[in-house]
Amino acid sequence: MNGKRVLGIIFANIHEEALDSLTAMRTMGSVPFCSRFRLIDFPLSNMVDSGITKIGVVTNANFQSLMDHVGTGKPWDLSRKNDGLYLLPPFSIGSATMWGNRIDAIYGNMNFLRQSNQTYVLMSDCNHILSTDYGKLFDAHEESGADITILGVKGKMPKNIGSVLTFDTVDENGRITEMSLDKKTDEDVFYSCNIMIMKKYLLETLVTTAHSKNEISYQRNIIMSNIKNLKIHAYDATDSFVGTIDSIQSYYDTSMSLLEKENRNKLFKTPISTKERDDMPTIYGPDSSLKNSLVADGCIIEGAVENCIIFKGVKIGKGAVVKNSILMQDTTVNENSKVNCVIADKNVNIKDGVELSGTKTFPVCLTKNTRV
Amino acid sequence: MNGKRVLGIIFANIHEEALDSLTAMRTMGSVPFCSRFRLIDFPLSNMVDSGITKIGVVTNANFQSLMDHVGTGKPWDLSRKNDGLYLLPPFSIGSATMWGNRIDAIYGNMNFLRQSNQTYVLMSDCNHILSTDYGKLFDAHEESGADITILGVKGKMPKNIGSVLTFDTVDENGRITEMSLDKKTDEDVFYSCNIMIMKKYLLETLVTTAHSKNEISYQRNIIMSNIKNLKIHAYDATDSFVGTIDSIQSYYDTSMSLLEKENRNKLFKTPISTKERDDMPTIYGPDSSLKNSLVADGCIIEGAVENCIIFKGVKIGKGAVVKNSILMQDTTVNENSKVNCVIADKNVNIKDGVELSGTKTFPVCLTKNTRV
Amino acid sequence: MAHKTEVVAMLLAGGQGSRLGVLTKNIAKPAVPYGGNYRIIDFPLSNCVNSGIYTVGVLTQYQPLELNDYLGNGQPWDLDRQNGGIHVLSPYEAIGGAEWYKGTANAIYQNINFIEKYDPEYVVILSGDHIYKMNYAKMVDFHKKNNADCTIAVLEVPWEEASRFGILATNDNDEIYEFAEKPKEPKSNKASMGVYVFSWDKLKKYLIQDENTEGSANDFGKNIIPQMLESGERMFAFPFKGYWKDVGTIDSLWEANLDIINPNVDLDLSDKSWRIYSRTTMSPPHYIGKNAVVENSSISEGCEIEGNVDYSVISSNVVIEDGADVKYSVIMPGAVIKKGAKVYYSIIAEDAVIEEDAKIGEIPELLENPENWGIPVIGANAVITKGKYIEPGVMVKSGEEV
Amino acid sequence: MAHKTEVVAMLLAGGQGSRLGVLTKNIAKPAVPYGGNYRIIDFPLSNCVNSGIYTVGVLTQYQPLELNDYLGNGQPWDLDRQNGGIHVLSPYEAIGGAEWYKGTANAIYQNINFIEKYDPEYVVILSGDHIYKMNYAKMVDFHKKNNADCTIAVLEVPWEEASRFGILATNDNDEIYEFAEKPKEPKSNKASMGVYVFSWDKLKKYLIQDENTEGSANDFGKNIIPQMLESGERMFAFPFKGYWKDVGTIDSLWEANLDIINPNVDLDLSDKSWRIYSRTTMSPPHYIGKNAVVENSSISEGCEIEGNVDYSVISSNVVIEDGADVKYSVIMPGAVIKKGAKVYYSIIAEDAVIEEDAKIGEIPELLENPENWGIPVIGANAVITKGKYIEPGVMVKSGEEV
Repeated sequence: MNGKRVLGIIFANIHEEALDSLTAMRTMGSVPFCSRFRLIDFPLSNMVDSGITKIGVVTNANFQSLMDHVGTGKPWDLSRKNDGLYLLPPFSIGSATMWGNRIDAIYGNMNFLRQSNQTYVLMSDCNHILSTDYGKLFDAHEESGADITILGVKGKMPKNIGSVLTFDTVDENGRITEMSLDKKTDEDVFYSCNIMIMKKYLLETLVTTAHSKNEISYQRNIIMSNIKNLKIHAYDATDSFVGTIDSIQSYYDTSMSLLEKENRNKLFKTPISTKERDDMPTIYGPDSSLKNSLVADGCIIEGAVENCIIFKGVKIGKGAVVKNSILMQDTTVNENSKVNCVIADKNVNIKDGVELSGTKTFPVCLTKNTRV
Repeated sequence: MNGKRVLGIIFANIHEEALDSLTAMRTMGSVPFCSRFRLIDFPLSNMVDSGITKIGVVTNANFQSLMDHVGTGKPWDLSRKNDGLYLLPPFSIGSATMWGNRIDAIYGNMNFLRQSNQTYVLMSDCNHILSTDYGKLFDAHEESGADITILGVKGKMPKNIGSVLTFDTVDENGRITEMSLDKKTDEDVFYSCNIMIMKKYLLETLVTTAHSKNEISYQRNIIMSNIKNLKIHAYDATDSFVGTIDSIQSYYDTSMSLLEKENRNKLFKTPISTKERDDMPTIYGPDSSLKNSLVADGCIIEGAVENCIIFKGVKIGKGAVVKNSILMQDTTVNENSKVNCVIADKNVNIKDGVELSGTKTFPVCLTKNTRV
Repeated sequence: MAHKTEVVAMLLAGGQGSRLGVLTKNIAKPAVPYGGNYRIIDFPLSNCVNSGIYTVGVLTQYQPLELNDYLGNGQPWDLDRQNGGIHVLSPYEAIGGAEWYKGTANAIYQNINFIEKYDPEYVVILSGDHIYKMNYAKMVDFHKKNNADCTIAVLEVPWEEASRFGILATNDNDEIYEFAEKPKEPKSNKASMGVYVFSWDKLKKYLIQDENTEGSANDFGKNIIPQMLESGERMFAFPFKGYWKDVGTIDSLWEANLDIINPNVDLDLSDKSWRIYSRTTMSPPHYIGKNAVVENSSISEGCEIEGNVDYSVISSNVVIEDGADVKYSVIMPGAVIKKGAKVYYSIIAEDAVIEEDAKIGEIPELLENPENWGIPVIGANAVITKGKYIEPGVMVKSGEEV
Repeated sequence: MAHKTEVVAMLLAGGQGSRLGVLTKNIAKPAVPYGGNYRIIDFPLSNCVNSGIYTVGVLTQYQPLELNDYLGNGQPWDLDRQNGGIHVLSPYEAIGGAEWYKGTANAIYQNINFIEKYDPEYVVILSGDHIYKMNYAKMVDFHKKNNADCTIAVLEVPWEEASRFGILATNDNDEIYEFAEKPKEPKSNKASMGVYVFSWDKLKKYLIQDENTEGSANDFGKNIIPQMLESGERMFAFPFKGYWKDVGTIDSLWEANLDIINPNVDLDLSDKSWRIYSRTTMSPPHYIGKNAVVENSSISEGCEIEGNVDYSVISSNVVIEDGADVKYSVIMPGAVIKKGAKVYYSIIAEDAVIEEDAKIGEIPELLENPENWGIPVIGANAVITKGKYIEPGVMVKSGEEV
């Protein structure tokens, strides 16, 4: 199936509550990730790579940073005369207010759906970091004759997010015959990443019906209740890199997992595009020492760094020692300070000689612009 | 003064209430005008022509059509990596809610102001259609050493708009020494078009102060009350074409005034850019008859048209007679209907043989998608 | 930058178009205005974009300035891209000297590196002198389905005209077994439209082979296609139906222009699902004055019409003054027809000025000797002085004052 | 499209740069990688944009493919514009034949039409082989203030080196009264940087005059400037202070690269008010492994570093394996240095592969005969086989396997 026939919808705000201070002033989609990206870069790049040319980004409040980041859409080649990138905030049309839930949000953007001339719609949230060839998903959907195909992976049940579907029984054709919502289990499950494809008219119909009945749960009222009426298939993406961000802890763990080469190779198999900021290369000073770390451009490293994720423009002074930490854009760690198991948001300043330490299971979070 | 040093701010929503059904589902800035433009095209084009490279468009609700129209900013060459066009809707940052008044709106976008590296700020509404060389305004502002320079024109007092300033006394240097708000007079006055330039830090200071005092009238609390403290100068733009849209009636009259060649020559002295839609040329059929009318591309005219403003994609059937009317995009007047003094919004359909007639002082308005 | 791209289009825009005389004195043929709002190249470019082909190389070596300027960054055609987009390819100097494009095949040969950057499966070869709407994606699908090495778009022409075209003889499954350039006794009425799809690996092989063949004209029609046929490659004819017109001569350009206002011609430019894009001039709407009489014509934005216009195509920003009379003519952008001037069965190029009471051309029926009939062409920026008569068939050079 | 534009910049990117040897075998000099994240042309282009000059013509006739591809639609430099923007200008064929660019002045002469479209007051002439940050807007202001016809940017060089440059003698108010190309006895130490501002009407006059002068080399330095001086035009020297380096030789290119990590050199690439833009490769962050030792070096995104790096510039997507040792070297994008390989005082071009235990270059102090010292250069895509030693000063051609 040609990606041109598929409309992409990205929900930029879903599950923000799970990330606490990281989403206090930004959408889930604009959370910084892996030294130089933001979470929305992954669904955007995957969609564009599969040939999708029109993408709507549904957002509620706090979308300034998202708007700044996706801008005109140029980094993803989505700055187009026809199709391209559409930001879909609330209050943009008379009937649209803040979206209360996913059904609301889709219903409020029904005009956008109707005015798009694609046949299919692919929906994705931003909290599953994965790099997968959606083209294969499209082909699987077309070949199976499914009404809806949902991408899932096998692994531990994500925590801290509401409304996680698990595919409990899948028949030999890939059709899901039994599913559960928010299953309590510590065993491996086959769970939904909330990335799904269906015909656009089907989504329009399902959402219009659910809205008219004042139903509020997309998962329960649209997916689960139609398990008999519709052929809902599972697409297994377990062989892709999948990181599910469902808490500060899983944000930290997923970030750190990219220090493994194998994970990087999977996630960056195809290039992930992002907004560039034209930094110079990172400069390492005479006494710097770097071990097992990922570093973006524009840093000046004069201290010691181990097991860290370092974003653009970070400065680490002489004698400073930073371990097991995530330092976001333009954060400065001044001379002789000691930092361990810390997540520092943008533009944090850790003063000379300060010592800060969390643990790997309880990283200390510093909010944007904090001076410590 | 180089336009690069000036930040542009356009208020897209101001005075919408005056336009009634034309702004029911769109901002003032996206009201269609003169066959192929929208009101915001004029301030945008004037700003870009004067060398301004960064423009913020402040908007409240109903900004979907505005977003569709200005899109990536490409038609105005504002799709840039640095600077360019920024849409500033409410709810985009944590502290921003719906803007209650102009002071609110500026205060809510204080970050945008602060993060811009321009020295000056030029503010404009969308309801004054004019084509003027802002470069001259910048030069006048710089040479006079004024704190604020406000562009005004001489003519009849606009009606139906709140908060119109008049410059009652202007000294020999151009400094305004007396002004009034909403003066009741039928005589010619020198009134403000609400286009003004000042240093950016001055605007920041004035608005922050007014906001902290819970003041709500930009005109009264920021301009009038500072007439002694600040050098507020008037810049006379009477020689430009100026059309003030303060009611359906003035929308109609201003539109019709462009049937005069002299007015068109003034207004289109420099090219006004707009979003293109790639229509074919307008085709005139064998029995068509056109008199004294402005017509955009993409129409098919087979009837008789006189004293009309015809937008893109309008169809006028055989035997139809349309006079003194404004027909917006994709409106169809079917065979043998008679239309006089009508303003038809987008995609109106007037059926075979229907007769519709207003008067020049009371044009009949048909809302978008009406079937008559 | 250069991602893998399934289909790359190469548009041969190089021809000087000498049969268009004064119209191509200063501009490349594909940049010649057409149909009021367009230039010829808008058609293949819009076809590409509407077919989902977003990587287009435009090959030109002749007068590229205006063409470059018109194409700009490709934005009007939605071809301002980070990946792919539009690229004007002029000849360049390599170590060991430089070469101008020798023939159509050589032009592609010299740009093999450009094509290879995109690692395409298929290359579509187009020319810049036809007016038609065609879905190249369907042709590529046809090519794939047939597992073809080369597919040539063909149009059925009247048998009596077949000997003017490159004629393809095919068997029942559309496979080509013979190609004849302007055959005296055509074996079929399927004429090549000059639109080719090649599997890139095959085309590359034949381009290199042809380049190394002494005495080859390095031309698709004369060399590549016959050579591929001879070697037994899988070659298919893709049948096209619909409007298609070569605009390589003054007469055909004039005729093709008037076709846009001819209700009997199957060329729908208002089809929203297949828009023809063009760079517009940011003009105000056109104005039709109080005494104007406009019938059976097309008028573009920016015009000021006070005179009479009948069965004509009036491009953007044209001025037709009071009492001027324009019939069966093509007026290109920015031309001015002054008071009382008459323009009949003519082409007036960009920014030309016809002064008061001048007369260009004649209505054929009124000619004493109909043998002398022909479309007069007034070149760009030319000025026809007051009262002057330009006879049918005469060409006035660009910039001349007559 | 072409609005009136006060200043148009013309960048002379045409030189084959033969002194850069294998590095410019397949790419034009301005497209040679520099400083980890950049190519040489990023400097004049970023200077233009930061100076508010948004209309730039890039003149090239030599190997433009990679340069074209790198520049693309100009987006990385914010030069993807509807008006102005970046335009690569290759020679083209006009009626009466075509001509390659003969000299720097002829290259501009052939593009007079391009410049005229913008109706500029001033034209800035730049070259594509210097690394420097300069505000051309200030130079244009200086030009205006002096009511000059031509302004030449000058740098004070050490007196003992002055005879290697074009030297300008000026009076107290910076007016030039003499220009001498590589004078034996320099009258001043003000060296021309090859950056000119001309009032366009004057430049145009001299370009046309020079074109009609039999035997002229059609060169700015040799013909246009001396001729203007002789005719008594107002010519001024604009003093420049700061980092400026010609990168026209292997040694100077190597040196200029290492300057970015030299704290004693006045070249600040982190200045946010004067960013140097470049087209990036969309790579992940770079990774520094558990056993890597990285000191005094710059490393770009996409690298995987497991070995030792000292005093080197490592461009994007370079792989340096475990136990490899890189010192005082410039590694261009995509190169691979395998296990145990040693790279000393070298330039390794794009995508070259240094196999295990190979050794490139030598530390000067360890050389038996220091006379033999020189920077070895490994061309793009070349492969140095396992255990092979490439001596100092040796050049390995692009694509070769040695």
